[in-house]
Amino acid sequence: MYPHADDVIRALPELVWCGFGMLVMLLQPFVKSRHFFTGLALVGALLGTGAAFAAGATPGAGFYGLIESDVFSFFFRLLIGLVTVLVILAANSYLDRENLPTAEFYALVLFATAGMGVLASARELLTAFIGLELSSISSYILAGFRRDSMKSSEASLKYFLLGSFATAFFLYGIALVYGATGTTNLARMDDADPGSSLLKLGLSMILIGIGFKVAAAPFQIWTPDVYEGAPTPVTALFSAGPKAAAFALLLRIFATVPAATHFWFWAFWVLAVLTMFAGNLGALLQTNVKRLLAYSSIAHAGYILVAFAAVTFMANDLNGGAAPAYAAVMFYLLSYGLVKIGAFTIVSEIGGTGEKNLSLDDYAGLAQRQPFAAAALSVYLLSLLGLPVTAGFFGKFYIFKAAVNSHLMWLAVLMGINSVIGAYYYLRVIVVMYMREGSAEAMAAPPVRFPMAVNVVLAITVIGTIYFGLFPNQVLNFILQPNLIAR
Amino acid sequence: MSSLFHGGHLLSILIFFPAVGALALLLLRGDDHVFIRRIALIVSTAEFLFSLLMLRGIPLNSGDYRLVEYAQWITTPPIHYHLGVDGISLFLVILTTILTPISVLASWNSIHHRVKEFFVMLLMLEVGVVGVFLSLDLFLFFLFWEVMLIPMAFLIGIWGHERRIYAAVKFVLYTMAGSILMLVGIIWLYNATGTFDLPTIQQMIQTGALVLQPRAEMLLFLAFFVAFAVKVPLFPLHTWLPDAHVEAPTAGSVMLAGVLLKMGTYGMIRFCLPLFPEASRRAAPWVATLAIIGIIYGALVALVQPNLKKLVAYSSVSHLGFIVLGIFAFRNISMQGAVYQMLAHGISTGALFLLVGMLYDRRHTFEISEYGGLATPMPKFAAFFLFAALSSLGLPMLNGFVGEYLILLGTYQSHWQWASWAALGVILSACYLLWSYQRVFLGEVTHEKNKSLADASRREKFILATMSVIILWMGLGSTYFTRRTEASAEAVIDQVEPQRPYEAAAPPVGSPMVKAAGNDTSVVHDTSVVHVTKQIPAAASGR
Amino acid sequence: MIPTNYYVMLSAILFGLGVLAFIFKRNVISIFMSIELMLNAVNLAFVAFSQAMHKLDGQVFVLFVIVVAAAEAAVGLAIIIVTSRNRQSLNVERVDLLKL
Amino acid sequence: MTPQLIIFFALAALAVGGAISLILQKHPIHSALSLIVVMVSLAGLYLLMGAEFVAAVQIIVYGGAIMVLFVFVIMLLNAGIEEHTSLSKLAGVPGLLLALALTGFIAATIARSTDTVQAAAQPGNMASTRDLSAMIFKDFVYPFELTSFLILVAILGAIVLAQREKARA
Amino acid sequence: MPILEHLWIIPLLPLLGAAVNGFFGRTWPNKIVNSVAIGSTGLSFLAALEAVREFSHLSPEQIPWVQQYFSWIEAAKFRAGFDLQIDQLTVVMLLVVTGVGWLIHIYSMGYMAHEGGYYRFFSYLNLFMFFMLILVLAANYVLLFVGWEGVGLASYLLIGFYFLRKSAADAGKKAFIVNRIGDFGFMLGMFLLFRTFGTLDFVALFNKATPLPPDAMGHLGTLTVACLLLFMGAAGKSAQIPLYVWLPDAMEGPTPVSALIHAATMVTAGVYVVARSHVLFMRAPTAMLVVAIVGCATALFAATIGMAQTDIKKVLAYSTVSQLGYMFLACGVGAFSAGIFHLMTHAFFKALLFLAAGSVIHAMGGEQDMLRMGGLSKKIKWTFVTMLTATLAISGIPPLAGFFSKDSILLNAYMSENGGPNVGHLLYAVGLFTALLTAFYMFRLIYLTFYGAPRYDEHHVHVHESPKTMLVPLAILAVLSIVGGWFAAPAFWGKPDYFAKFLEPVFAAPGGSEAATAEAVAHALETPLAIVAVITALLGWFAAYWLYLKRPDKPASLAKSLGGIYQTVLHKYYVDEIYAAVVVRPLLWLSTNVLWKGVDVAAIDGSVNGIAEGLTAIGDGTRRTQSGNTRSYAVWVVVGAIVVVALVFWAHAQPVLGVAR
Repeated sequence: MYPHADDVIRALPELVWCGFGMLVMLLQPFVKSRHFFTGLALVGALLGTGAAFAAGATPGAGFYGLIESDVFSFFFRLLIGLVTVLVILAANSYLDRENLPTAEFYALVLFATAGMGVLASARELLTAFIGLELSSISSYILAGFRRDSMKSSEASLKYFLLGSFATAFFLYGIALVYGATGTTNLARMDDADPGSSLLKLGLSMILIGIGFKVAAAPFQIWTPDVYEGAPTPVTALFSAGPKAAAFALLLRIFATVPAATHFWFWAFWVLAVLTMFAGNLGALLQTNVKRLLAYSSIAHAGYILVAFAAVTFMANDLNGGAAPAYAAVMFYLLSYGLVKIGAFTIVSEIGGTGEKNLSLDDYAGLAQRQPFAAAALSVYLLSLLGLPVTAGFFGKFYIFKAAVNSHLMWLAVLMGINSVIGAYYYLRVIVVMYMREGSAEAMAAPPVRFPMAVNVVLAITVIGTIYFGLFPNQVLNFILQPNLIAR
Repeated sequence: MSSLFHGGHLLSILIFFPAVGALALLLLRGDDHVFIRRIALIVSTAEFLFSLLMLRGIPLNSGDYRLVEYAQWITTPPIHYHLGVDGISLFLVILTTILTPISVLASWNSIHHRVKEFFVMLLMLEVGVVGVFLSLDLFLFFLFWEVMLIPMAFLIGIWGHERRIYAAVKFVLYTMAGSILMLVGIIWLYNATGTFDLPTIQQMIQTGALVLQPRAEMLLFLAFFVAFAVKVPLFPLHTWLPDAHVEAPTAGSVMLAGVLLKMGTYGMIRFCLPLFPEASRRAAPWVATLAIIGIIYGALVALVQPNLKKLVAYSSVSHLGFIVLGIFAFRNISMQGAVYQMLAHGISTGALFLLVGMLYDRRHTFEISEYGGLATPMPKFAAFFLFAALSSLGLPMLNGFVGEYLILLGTYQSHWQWASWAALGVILSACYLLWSYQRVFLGEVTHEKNKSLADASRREKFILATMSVIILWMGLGSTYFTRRTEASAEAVIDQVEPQRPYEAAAPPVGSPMVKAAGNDTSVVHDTSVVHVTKQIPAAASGR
Repeated sequence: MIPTNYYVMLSAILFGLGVLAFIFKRNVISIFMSIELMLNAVNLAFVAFSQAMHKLDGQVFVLFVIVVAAAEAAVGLAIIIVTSRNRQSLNVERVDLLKL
Repeated sequence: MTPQLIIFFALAALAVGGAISLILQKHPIHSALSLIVVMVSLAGLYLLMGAEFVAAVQIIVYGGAIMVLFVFVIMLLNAGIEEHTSLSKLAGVPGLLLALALTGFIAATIARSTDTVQAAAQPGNMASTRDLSAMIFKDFVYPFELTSFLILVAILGAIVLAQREKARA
Repeated sequence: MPILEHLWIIPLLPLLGAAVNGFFGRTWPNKIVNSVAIGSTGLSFLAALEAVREFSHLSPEQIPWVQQYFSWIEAAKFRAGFDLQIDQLTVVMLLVVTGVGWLIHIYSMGYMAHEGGYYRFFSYLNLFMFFMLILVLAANYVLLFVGWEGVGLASYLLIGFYFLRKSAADAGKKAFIVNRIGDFGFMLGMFLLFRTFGTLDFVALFNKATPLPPDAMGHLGTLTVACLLLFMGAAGKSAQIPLYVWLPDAMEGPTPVSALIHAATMVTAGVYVVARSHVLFMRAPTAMLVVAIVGCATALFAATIGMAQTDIKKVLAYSTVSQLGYMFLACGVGAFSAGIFHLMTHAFFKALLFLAAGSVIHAMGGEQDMLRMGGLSKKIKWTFVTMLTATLAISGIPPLAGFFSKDSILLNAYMSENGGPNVGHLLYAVGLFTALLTAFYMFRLIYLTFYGAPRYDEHHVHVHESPKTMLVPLAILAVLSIVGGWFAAPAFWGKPDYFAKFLEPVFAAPGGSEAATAEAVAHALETPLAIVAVITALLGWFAAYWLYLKRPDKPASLAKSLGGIYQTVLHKYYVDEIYAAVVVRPLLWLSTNVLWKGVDVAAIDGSVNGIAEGLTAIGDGTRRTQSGNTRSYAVWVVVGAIVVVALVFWAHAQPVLGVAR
């Protein structure tokens, strides 16, 4: 009987997410209650995340080696599931406020999640491509979800056009790799000739496609616009989910295709530097908090790329020298995901109906109006800045460590410089919140009451950020298992 | 209770007790200011008393780390919660814990808005600073080093004066720029050694288990050194300091000058010298040059400041230059002097900032030209000010003298040129302090507003008297301190430049002066002499 | 006998023309068409490789790509409709509210 | 020159010409027609290679369904002649040069590549539809199922985005 | 031997007095303040006397008598103890300080009776006594330095006593800073000594130095450098060229302060230090020569300025500078005991001069300008008599104290062969000429003040004699000014100079036979030189008499005929102005415009801000790539594609490893 039960279990999280996506859609005409769908989607997301445990308990390749259920995919499924859960919680009040259809929204979120899950578990390029498209197409729609908003539809259009453009590159890369190796299955490429120029070209094209997804400069160009235009909870999803999934695919390619790492070092080196600077310098002058966080996302992608440079550098180290770099990427994605979702959630709530209050001025005196929100946002910003007692600190620390480990001193130093530049604009937000007085009417206005779900999101992210900032151990040890990625 | 303090957790308590206090404050209602102040005072005073308990744990002439706490914190990479105190950190911690209640008292009436947050920040700052001084794990050290930034930035940024935000941001960016490099250095060191544990690395370097290439060692040294130099601040990295000081509230300035700057010099002593002895030696002439420039430069700029607080701030640049010089002269005497001067500067400059803050409370300006003739309306205050100024300019029998003297004396032993240039600072410090004292306190009262200024209040008198007593005590009873710091300081020097019994190092008397100076360094490097090397206790001693 | 290279070269040229079209078209629909052109180029490469290596999976990929292209087309055109509704313009250069 | 080669060059020329026409045409409908030309000529090439099924799908789905959709939308939106703006400085000569450079590089790399690609394409009958279906439903059943979700998403998206709101303010 | 074992009592008493008055005196009536201040110094004086009595019973081996009380500074091999020491030199200084100090305290009681801040004054004065006693009792250089700086502080406080006057505050500050410049040298001297000998305790250090051979003449050996550095400190404290400028300004302080600190005790500390370090100086002939020349030059230089001053205290101030120059001259030619001798006699008569001048000022209601005095001899007889005594003493008229001490110095200078025979003669000649000037300006002072017609408004100024509390100290000091020199009188009869003999254990000359012949020569020269000196002094006296009593119109015309020279002297050779123009103002300008506004603000902050602005500008540029135009974005993607492809194809070399592991 094909497919086997094991195959299904190994793909269970994605299937659950898709299933619940369908369920939501199916029930949409029949149930009027908006919150029902929130609950349903939440259940779906949680079940899917739970299914990751089942999948994790059944390690091995599935569907003739198209996907792989290993520790690596388990980690990313959990991460993606967590992101989705948080986004669903955070989006609820936003959808109410903006009077947007809930069922469709959640269905799309769940489908996107499934797509990311596929990316994280795929071991075959075409499957990965389908996963990528699943999450991308959902993302295009989600970005334009506020369809009567000029900005939202523009974001959607730009994302769609450029995303498809990049997807074409990605696909062309797959074709070339296929031409060079005769297969699209990563596991069968281990004997690929690293000198093949077709392979080089194909891998480059794939990198372009993934680089676009993770917003590596100069492919970062879409990010600020799309992040700004998309509905804020969707932005939160974008910044945490697809990025993690795309990085996951990249990591898996490195782990399984030795030939892939040969040529990529300098590409990552340069991309990392460009990305860090593009993000941080671009953010310097931003006065729109949402856009500022978008640029910050770019910068952080740059930091992660530093770890990738370390990965590619150390990949030839037979003693598993690249393991800390993998760990750095993964831990960073976790810490960064938590923070970004929390931060965008606050931006979403402060933004109010129609996302009016996005300017830095709207945050003036926030500490006095809404001390808890300000404190939470400060925690996120400090984590992004990389100060101790936050997860971001360890994230950055591990990346530094990975870089230094690979003797990439210049990269580490450049990253250090970027951290300092970054510190400037993160601090600026904190400064505005704590040290500047708000306008009279803003101070007089009653404080925005955060709904319960939002508070839960904030609590989870803040506690998570600080917890991982104090005890990164478990996560790290988990990542550093020797059988992290099946080969 | 007592077993708690005996049982080896004293240092943890010292670090986290203020945090608990801060947390308690957070839970309080924010509008009862008196109550909040009292709680803050009680917490910080209790912390001070706790810190005194350390004295029992430190025997004289012991260079070991004592009261060690050691626990695994993070397994990959192996990061330990490793605390310990030795002679050098002992008094720095006590300095911190005594300046905190004094800062609380000093802020009693001058902080009116967001009182609760203010004291929370002050206590959190204490957590960071005490942590820095007590950490024996490089990572832990870095963690506290960074943690301390935020409360300080808030103190400046929220409760500061007109350009507070600029100053706060500048402060953080400068420090971060330095410390990021240090992080890279720490990691590099970890890569080379496989551990973050300071005593272990020290031992590896001492035993030759770890040999760094000269270039690598120099880069590592610089990575650490720059971070510390920013903090100190060493010329030309000092420009954040005047801004930060001028804009900070009194308590912030006191803590900043009193202990935060010492973190830089402490770091040099604790890390730069023992970990990178060869690089330290090679860098010493450059560092010393910068230190000397700082001494003279800081003093000259202080001389012409129209702003009283900025003047004191620049005087810190000058004074800290002495400390750095003392450290990098690699003589036991100068090192002792540097350690001592760290404490002395904390007290005397702290006192000056307190005084300036009190003036500000009355007139809301730091401009010297706004004052003049204050000795008439406020004689006691003037007396306190003079006393603090005298201590700062190094009058013998007050605290400033001992450190400065030892630094110069020690430095002179190996580098008479350095000491000679640096000693110019002694002249200049008299110039700027006495001149500013004259312009503020002497002469006729020129401004109408100043005629009716109140003399020091009881609270202020209490604060100032406390500081004065410490100043005097430190000036007279310096041996109480130096006997406890001696072994640790010598242990540091032994790793850089082991020193023989004094007499042998003396140049032949009657030899030409210049030649004698030239000889001296070669004498020091004379390898035929058996070094009396002190063993640095392994980390294991505490485990 | 036509060397596979010929096909792949042709696909490369078509792909490049697609890129050019993407850059030089102003009408969003035309831009979208240039993406389709690029996907077609990919398909050509897939089929060529598939034939060259006597492997079928290349052709399977083509089918998948076509499906994906169809889905993209549906969504993309919907997005284009929304945009043109909001802006009354199909010129991509006029869609620049989000910038800097 | 074999006849096959002649056919190849003819179809290739047609395809490239269609692509260039796509770029040069001012009206989207003309561009769409040019694209159809490309697709049809590609279908011819598939046939030339012996991939009949793919060729059929190409004509039916691509040339038929998708392009019809395009034309439909062009009509729906009443798209006229392309407005010729040049707001983007980058997308002028630099864009042209860069794109040509990229294309040239890719083409050159392929031309110089010495591996499998050099092997002659075998027009053969190995591509039986049965084998194809076996592959789709066995080896690639997972992505195949996923494409169904993809289409679902597409439908959902079309509904969400293009649907006129009931009560639009 | 109770006091000898508790030497600390001697300085501590005044400190207690200072503390009690300082903390509590503000609200107390003057009487209590008096009793505390005078009581404490009086007791200290008594204790000193008792200590001297006990000291006289010590056997020579027990001298110097060192008491270690506690370790003050310890670091590695360095130890500075709170150790007090007493030997013959200390005895002299101790008695002078406590004795004269006490008298001046008593005098101040009357002089300051109507001043505000009475408690403050006495507190400072006691504080001064404390530090001065520390200075003379110290058994090592570091503790000596405590006293050294401490008296500087007290001096600062007392000069600035009338702090409402800007000039007073300025003068105090100037005194402190100029002293600090000297201290700079002093500290470096100490450092060098420590480096050389490993200790700064007098006994140990001198023991180690004794066997060393002297540095060659003109050679900057360690000892010479150390001595020169020490002398730099001494020059600051004792107002020698070029650091003398503070002393005349210090006259801003109340007159008793001038008497005590700026005439009798503190300013002689430099001489004391040189004498104390004689072991070193004896081995540094170059340094000795420098000391002698500087002393001599200062003596002459200050005397010339003194001739033109009209402020009674200023005259005395320059006179003090001049006399201090004499003392250094003595030390410089190796006649340490002569220097100390002059120090002692000078303490008597110069204190007396100042106190008397104070009495005059008191009588004149605060007037200090001699040109507005005249004819006071009748009205304030006691003051006149005592002041005349002191003038005779300072002018070197036998048999008053000054005659003996000055004669001794001149004799030794004449005999000095350090640096060549003619040097000694030159020094002698200059010294002699200075003696002439001394007599001249002192009698000028007498004639202007006490003789001639009154030049003040007699209706407004009610000249009155000072109270007993002021006159008694005057009288005592007058007696001392007369008899104070008689210790040395026996030298004229070929007998041992008692004073020199008393100090001999301290200054024991190296080498026996040589010293004997020198003594013989000295005795032969004694009387002729003395006669020359007396004649010179009389000449000076006569010149003053002629110019200021007989022909009072002459000085003005003389001044006119001298023109520029007179103006220069009147303006003290413009030294203050030169210092201001050459050092102070350039320094301030440099600090303000170059260092602060140039380096700090413009260069460092400017470059930091420049980096920030540059980054912002780049940031703005980065931002502008985000044009919002999708077509441009597509080009960026293409750019990225090219970058990636290019890097993958052409830059896949592994990077050079940063470091070996």
